[in-house]
Amino acid sequence: MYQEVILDHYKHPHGRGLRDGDAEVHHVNPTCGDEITLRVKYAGETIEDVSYEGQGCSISQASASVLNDLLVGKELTDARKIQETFLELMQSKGQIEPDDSMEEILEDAIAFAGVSKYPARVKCALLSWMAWKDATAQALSTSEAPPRAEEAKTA
Amino acid sequence: MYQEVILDHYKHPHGRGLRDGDAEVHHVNPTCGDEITLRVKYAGETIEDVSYEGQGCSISQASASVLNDLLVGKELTDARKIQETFLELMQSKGQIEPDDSMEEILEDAIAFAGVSKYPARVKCALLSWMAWKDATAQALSTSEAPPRAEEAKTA
Amino acid sequence: MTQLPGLLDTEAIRKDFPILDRVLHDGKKLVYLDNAATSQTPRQVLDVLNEYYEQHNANVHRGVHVLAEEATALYEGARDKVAAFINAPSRDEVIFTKNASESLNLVANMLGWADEPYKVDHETEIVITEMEHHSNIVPWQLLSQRTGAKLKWFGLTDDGRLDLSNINEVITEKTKIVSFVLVSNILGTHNPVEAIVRRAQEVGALVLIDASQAAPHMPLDVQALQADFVAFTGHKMCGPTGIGVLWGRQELLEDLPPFLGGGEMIETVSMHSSTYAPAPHKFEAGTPPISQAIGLGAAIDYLNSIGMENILRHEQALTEYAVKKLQDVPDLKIIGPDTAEDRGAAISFTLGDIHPHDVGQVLDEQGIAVRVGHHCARPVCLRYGIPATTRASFYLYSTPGEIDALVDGLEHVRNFFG
Amino acid sequence: MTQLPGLLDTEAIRKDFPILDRVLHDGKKLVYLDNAATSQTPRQVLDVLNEYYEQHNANVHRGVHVLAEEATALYEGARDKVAAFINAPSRDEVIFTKNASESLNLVANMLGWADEPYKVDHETEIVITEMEHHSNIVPWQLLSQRTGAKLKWFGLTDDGRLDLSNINEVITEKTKIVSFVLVSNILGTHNPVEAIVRRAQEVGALVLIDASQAAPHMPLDVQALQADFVAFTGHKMCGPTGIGVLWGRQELLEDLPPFLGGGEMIETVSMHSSTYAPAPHKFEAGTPPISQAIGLGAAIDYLNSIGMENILRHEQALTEYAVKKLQDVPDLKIIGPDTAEDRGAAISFTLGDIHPHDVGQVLDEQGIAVRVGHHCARPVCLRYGIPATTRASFYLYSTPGEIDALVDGLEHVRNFFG
Ligand SMILES: Cc1ncc(COP(=O)(O)O)c(C=O)c1O
Ligand SMILES: Cc1ncc(COP(=O)(O)O)c(C=O)c1O
Repeated sequence: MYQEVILDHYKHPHGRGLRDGDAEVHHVNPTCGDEITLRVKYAGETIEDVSYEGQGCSISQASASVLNDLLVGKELTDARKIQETFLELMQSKGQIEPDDSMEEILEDAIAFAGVSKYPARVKCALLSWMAWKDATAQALSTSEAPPRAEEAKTA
Repeated sequence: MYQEVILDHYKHPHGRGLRDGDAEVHHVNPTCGDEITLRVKYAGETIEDVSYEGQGCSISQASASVLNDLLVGKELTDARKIQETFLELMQSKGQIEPDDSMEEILEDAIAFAGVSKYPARVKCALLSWMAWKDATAQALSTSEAPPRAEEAKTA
Repeated sequence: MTQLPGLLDTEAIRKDFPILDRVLHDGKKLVYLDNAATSQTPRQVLDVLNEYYEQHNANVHRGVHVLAEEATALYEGARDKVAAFINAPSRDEVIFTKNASESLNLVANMLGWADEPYKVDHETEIVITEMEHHSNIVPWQLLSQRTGAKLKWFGLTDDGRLDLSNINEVITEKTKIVSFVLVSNILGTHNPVEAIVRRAQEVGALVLIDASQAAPHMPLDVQALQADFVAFTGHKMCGPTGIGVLWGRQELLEDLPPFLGGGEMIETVSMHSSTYAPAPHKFEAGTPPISQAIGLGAAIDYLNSIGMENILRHEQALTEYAVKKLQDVPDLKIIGPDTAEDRGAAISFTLGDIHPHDVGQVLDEQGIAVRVGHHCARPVCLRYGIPATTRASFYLYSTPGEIDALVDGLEHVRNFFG
Repeated sequence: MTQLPGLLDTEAIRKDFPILDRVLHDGKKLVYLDNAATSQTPRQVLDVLNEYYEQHNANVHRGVHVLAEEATALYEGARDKVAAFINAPSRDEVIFTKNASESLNLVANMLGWADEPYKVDHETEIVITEMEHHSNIVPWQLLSQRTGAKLKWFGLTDDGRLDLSNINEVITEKTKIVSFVLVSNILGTHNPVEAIVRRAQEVGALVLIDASQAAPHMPLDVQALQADFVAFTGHKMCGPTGIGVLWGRQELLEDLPPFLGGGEMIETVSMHSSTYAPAPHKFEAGTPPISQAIGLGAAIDYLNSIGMENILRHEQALTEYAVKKLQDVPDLKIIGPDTAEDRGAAISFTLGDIHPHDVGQVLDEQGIAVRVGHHCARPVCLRYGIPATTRASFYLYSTPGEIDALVDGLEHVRNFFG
């Protein structure tokens, strides 16, 4: 499960540190104590920044780093698609063999496929993604009514 | 365990029915619902009568009949000795092979030796004996201070 | 051999139960008719238990090592099996307890500590029935003593059924919870769920169904029952001892407070305060009965392999046969419904004046195991003015031949005490 | 092979534990160092469980048939074994529960519903410690929330021991109950019972000792401890899951109210009121964990055959060896006493900045099973400002070779994340 990519992100996290944002959330994984504080900054529908601080295992830390890589600069619609695809992969219990289209969407995050076989670690990998989802909901509800995920998809 | 003697006492109980007494008790065996109402009548230290009414299995009914046979007319000291010997036999889990001296004390009650192997039935056999002990304590406490069993034994 | 329509292939089934080969009292073959007290355990379940301890044993949840992950997957897999077995809308609605009694007490305690609208207090009423097992009476007596709530109950008709004639007086606007047995362990009566649930819903009361004598013997569908909680116990359905189940509707399990506190049921703990995990874990404090839950899962696999519909049909055939044969025994009186209609496979009876203890003992000498006493339902004995009953109860491995043996045994009892 | 004085003949002992032969991840032999979470089960215990189900399975008490009598004798025989194992003055003081957590909750609930002088209410105080397992924290938080009683606790010193310097302020005349762990499952600390009991007795408070991590590892004498209640759990001492014990002083068990209501715990039941059986049955509602109690009895036979003194000596030798070897691992910091003195065989540590989850995972890949996390003792992690620890814990079958494997494994972890 410790793919080189994961270890790289763990040792050299991308975009770490808290910067200015529209909303901040704090998420904890009660079973292992992993924690993350995460902020999102939007420019309209575009993700301008995802900044974070946290402590936890290599999987949760690397996952936050990958998230930052993948989502910053994306449109919300695309970001949601990435998040959902990552969730699907992580909940697959090692049953999904990622295909080309999945790899195209998830890029480095595809390295987490192996983690999905370890139920105890899936939550670690998802921690920052859940925090992002939550922070986004907050940021958008304070600005304007956000498009719902379903609508966004068919748009 | 169903010795002929036991069945005889069950079918033709001795001294059954409630008659005049110095004290009355009502005992119940909660596990099976066996019940007995028992009265004792003393003339000084002599047991003048033990009368009873009750419902229950053959073992508990026969045991009350045997008790009546054995105790009526006895001195309290001797009756206590019989009661204690019976208790000892019933608590022996079938380990005691009754000897002559025990047989002399217990007479018909020796037939209950086999019952002692059946933990669920020991309580049935003891029901009337416990009631007698209780009633006696009551009868004596209302008349005069009874000699304690220990003292009685060494007397 | 008597052949009845609907019987299972008991010859094959009995091979799965090593204990049924036991010989007692110098040569008497065991005739086990005490299935309402506990069922026997097939080797398929024992194999799973052994394999668990020999290959996978570990504490569950939060472990990152292989054994812990395997044990967790097996334990949570058992939850999936139970959920499917009772058609639960969600696996998270299945709580493992140690027995049905704990399941019933769990609900009583949840409601005792609940906030409105669930809270049971001195202004509210609790409804049970006169045919409940003590495990569905005493928890409510305790709750009523401790909260001041009024305990009410449905009485019984002379033929062993619930008397629902006064249902609107028994279940009222003050009723917070109605708890009743689906199939009585002493009378065998199968109760009319729908009428009770409908009235309970009318007044907004919760419904708890004690399915301890139902889950082992018939298909159980908690959604069709429309109850809020359903309790049952593993050892009566081919599972090991030490495992029970409480199913509860998700939103109730979310809203209601926890009962036992400890490891596994928390989200986060500090010395000053704690928050709780979502259900089902919220209600499973401490190391759960891991192997027992897995054993129950194996028992469910076993029952499913035979088919709950088939088991029901088998028992109905046996019950019909037994009710008829027993009624031919002189002086025998069935306590409970005396036809096979709307009843389970537990049949209580008295035999003239012969005390049930004596009946049971003399049957035992012939190798026939029945239960005698008040069967943890003493109010039923009081209701019918009897000290106790003898009860024969059947299961998927029971045969008409065993019923014949019982009837012969009862003849012997009559002669013996005649 | 490393030879240490006091070691048991682990080669012989390990043959009793089939699971220890397991091979993981293509050829890695299992090194099981998660014994504080749960112990493995010897075949002697499994044999007894199988024999029970294949020969004697029946519901206990009140049965007159052979199986019921055998099952009852076995179940009550297990109670005798437990009583002897802990030197209880009376077998009737031994209550079977489903796990230590239930035992601890049982005491909290008894006291919540008790009359004076035991009653815990808003004028009284409850004392625990900062190193308790969540199962000895949450029940008291719940009790305190529900009664208004004040919850207080002893803090910890930097070297992982109880800070008793303010004992007279913590335990006061208002204290009704002091509940603490004999041996901590996270720190390994063996606590000074005598000082605490003396002070509790001075103010007339009851004492409950959580012996979950003690009973498996050392001789336990409830009379010498002078406690009022002692709780422990079967699955950590070679027994099956699903069984726990609460020992309590007879007169307390007589005086205190019941907890779970139901079958077996009653004397007589009517719809209007019930009376309760004497202890221990008063506290054992419903069908008890029969086979699990019998399995625990078999586990006690097994432990006795080896000798609790010998097991203690073995573990002390291993602990001393492990503490030394671990301290040689760079960046490794033991959380808890860093000598083998007054400590049990559970050793928690951190390894530089490497998160325990990663430590555990990489050890697992080498077949080494340790536990990582807060070990159901999160306040300890908060106290020492760490998110979690890695914990290795030993038992009678553990060997110095396994400790060497752990140390090598940790080197590998360091290189991997280095
Ligand atoms: C110190 C301590 N107390 C209580 C418990 C709870 O035991 P159980 O999970 O068996 O209820 C444990 C183990 O988990 C423990 O280590
Ligand atoms: C109808 C009914 N309810 C509840 C129970 C209690 O089950 P347990 O003893 O497993 O807790 C039983 C069986 O004893 C029962 O027959």
